[in-house]
Amino acid sequence: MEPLRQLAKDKLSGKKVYAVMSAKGGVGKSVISSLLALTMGRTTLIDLDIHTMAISKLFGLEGMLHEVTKNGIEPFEVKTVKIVSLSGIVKDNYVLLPGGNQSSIMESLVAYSHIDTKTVIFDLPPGLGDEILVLERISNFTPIVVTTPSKVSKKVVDYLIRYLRERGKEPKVLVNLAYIDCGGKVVKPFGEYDGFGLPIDPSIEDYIGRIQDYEGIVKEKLKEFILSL
Amino acid sequence: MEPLRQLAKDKLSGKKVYAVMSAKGGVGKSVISSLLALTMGRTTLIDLDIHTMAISKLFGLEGMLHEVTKNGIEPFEVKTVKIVSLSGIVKDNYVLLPGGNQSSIMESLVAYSHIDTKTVIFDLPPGLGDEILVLERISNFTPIVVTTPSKVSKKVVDYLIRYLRERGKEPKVLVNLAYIDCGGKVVKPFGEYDGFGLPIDPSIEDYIGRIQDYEGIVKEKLKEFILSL
Amino acid sequence: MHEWSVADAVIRTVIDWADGKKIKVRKVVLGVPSFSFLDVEILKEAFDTMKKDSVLDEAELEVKFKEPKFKCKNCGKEFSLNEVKDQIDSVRSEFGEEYPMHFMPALAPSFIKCPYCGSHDIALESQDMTIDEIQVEENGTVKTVSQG
Amino acid sequence: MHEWSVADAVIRTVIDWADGKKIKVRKVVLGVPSFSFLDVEILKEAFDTMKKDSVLDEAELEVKFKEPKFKCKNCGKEFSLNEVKDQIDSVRSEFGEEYPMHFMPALAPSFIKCPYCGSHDIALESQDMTIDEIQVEENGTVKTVSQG
Ligand SMILES: Nc1ncnc2c1ncn2[C@@H]1O[C@H](COP(=O)(O)OP(=O)(O)O)[C@@H](O)[C@H]1O
Ligand SMILES: Nc1ncnc2c1ncn2[C@@H]1O[C@H](COP(=O)(O)OP(=O)(O)O)[C@@H](O)[C@H]1O
Ligand SMILES: [Mg+2]
Ligand SMILES: [Mg+2]
Ligand SMILES: [Mg+2]
Ligand SMILES: [Mg+2]
Ligand code: NI
Ligand code: NI
Ligand SMILES: [Zn+2]
Ligand SMILES: [Zn+2]
Repeated sequence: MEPLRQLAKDKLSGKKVYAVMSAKGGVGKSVISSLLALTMGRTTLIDLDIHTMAISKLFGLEGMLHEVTKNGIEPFEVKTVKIVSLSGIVKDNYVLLPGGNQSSIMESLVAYSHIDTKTVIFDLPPGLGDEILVLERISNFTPIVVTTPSKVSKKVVDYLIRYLRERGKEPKVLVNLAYIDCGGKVVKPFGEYDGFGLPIDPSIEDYIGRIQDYEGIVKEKLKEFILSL
Repeated sequence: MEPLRQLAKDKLSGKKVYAVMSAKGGVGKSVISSLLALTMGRTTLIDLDIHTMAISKLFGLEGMLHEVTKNGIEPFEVKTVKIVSLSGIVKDNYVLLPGGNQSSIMESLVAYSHIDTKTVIFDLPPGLGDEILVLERISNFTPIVVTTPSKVSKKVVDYLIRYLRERGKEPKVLVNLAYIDCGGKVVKPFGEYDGFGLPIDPSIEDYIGRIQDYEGIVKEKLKEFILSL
Repeated sequence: MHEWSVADAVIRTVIDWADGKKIKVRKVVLGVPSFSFLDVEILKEAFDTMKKDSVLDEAELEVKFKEPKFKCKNCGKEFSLNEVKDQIDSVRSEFGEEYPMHFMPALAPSFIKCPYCGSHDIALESQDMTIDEIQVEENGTVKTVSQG
Repeated sequence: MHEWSVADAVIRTVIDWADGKKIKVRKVVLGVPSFSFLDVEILKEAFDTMKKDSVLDEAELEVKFKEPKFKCKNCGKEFSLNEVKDQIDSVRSEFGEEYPMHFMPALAPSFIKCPYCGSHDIALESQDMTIDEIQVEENGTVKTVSQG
């Protein structure tokens, strides 16, 4: 019997759970899950990318430790978003681990978190590993798959989409870095694409560490996307 | 006793081993390790990113299976580069695995490969996991760490650099997507950076599937970089 | 402090396992890795507070600390907690009560190096928290169920 | 065909273990997962060809097939090879002799689903190839060394 599994399951039961995922790295999963959480509001955002912990870097929460109460790990609160990240446990230490240790860390992170919102968003690492298997064990999540129009990215993400379909899930696909507005002209630097596109906004770089203040075009587009969920 | 570990060690002993790595995904590890192998020539390129298997996608080797002889898994040969990828074992199936299974697959891939070049380049997945631990067990590799000038990327890669230094290794750092040539003017879309920069070359997208034919500016720059190794 | 979550987890798991059957749980034996330094007092207080009005109403919580066995996959040597005590102490003094391995014993390889070769490539036996035994009373007879 | 690499691995490992000592290895017992379908004939032929002029000169190779135990981490059920035989057969008919789990038994969760719930979240006991026993002769006495 694995008591943490049971607790993790119970913490997510009755919630609307989204998993922002992509077998490919660097396609914008962390930026998108952050902006989705900020746009939806009243959401718990859980960073499952335990090696990179990008969420705390995007929100400027590095070096801060989670408080712990009888309710468990208390999320960081930014606007109406509640954020849980392993960075709030290990501070600025690197997390280097044998693969076999990852799943128990992910499961504990969910089990011990104080989750009191109706919506939960998970930011996943790249690859096809424990993060997906753990989430399948503990929740009935809706997959939001992020890709770019780049050929490598599309091919890699295709594995994930095939897997999800075999498991009976139909993913919502977001094509990030799809186009850029060059003085009124739309340019597609990575080629054509199908599906819901998100633009390249170079100004995002200025909001790393305070993504909560970003109100640009990518967030606007995500508002549209949310209506389709 | 783990016979595959011993064989993997012996296969790399006496070779010059480079590991192209970055805790961050999507920074260009696979493109760079491919171009490094092509530029150096007479090199064995081993794809350790067992979930995405980008190397076979870059070289157009998808769906092809490795031949197996008394010498083990025979690499694909492209120009003077010998390529080993899990895609040559699993064809176009997805590789979805619990984390605990990854290290034995990586170790087998090296142990069973027929390696007859003096130089071996490993393309690593993102994260800080088994790929690094396995490589440390079986070789004395030179780390080539890839980042971009983006703040998130730099912060994440900093974990890896700290870890490598603690282990007594001084990484060579490549800053990819560092600048773009806009009709003679150098633009730095992701901000300033220190170290050896590689430009954004949008034409790379046209060479996905035939990266061996690419002769553009990124490859030129890598020739310069190799002299510093 | 997350001992309350641990107690919560144990109670939920046993209730789920009992599955509505008419049994009384007498005792639950919880195995925890010693180097998580869970506070048994708080754990029992939390357990006794939260068990009310369930099959666990009269149950006692017994906590067994499991000693970890470490094995370095780089040099092959095995070592005990004692040999890395100084390393653990220094993590605890950096973080205080809520130190990383307190929540997640599986984080050990990030914070601990092999005392022989310095590698972080460390395998850990019995790092997970487990319910090892449940003592139940059903129709007047008491029996002990061992868990895998 | 990669049986030659397997034999190579065994020989190198035993030679490394013997470490130049004046011993004769009589027998090596190799444990391999049954569902890797290694060819024992080829393995022995390769072993006998490559062992020459080493401490293994007169050694015999014994191959023991280990039956895997599967456990689904999603639904908790355990199952045997027999229950996923049809799935393995279909992978073998897709790939032929050099099928993925032939090289890498650890790939099993990618190709096999739990027969009860359909999940790929499968834990596998004894999936690795191991040297389980070495019989050596030293100064005329024969002894058996068990490996962990
Ligand atoms: N739409 C966008 N426009 C501009 N930059 C973006 C956009 N989406 C992501 N980025 C940048 O791309 C990099 C990778 O994004 P990130 O969210 O960390 O990807 P992932 O989580 O998939 O690894 C970051 O530097 C981020 O700031
Ligand atoms: N210097 C570059 N200029 C333009 N595109 C690049 C460059 N380097 C990488 N890319 C593109 O960026 C994407 C990610 O590169 P990839 O090598 O797959 O990264 P990683 O292996 O780190 O995940 C690919 O679509 C690739 O074609
Ligand atoms: Mg991310
Ligand atoms: Mg992973
Ligand atoms: Mg790559
Ligand atoms: Mg990994
Ligand atoms: Ni606590
Ligand atoms: Ni074979
Ligand atoms: Zn060691
Ligand atoms: Zn199952």
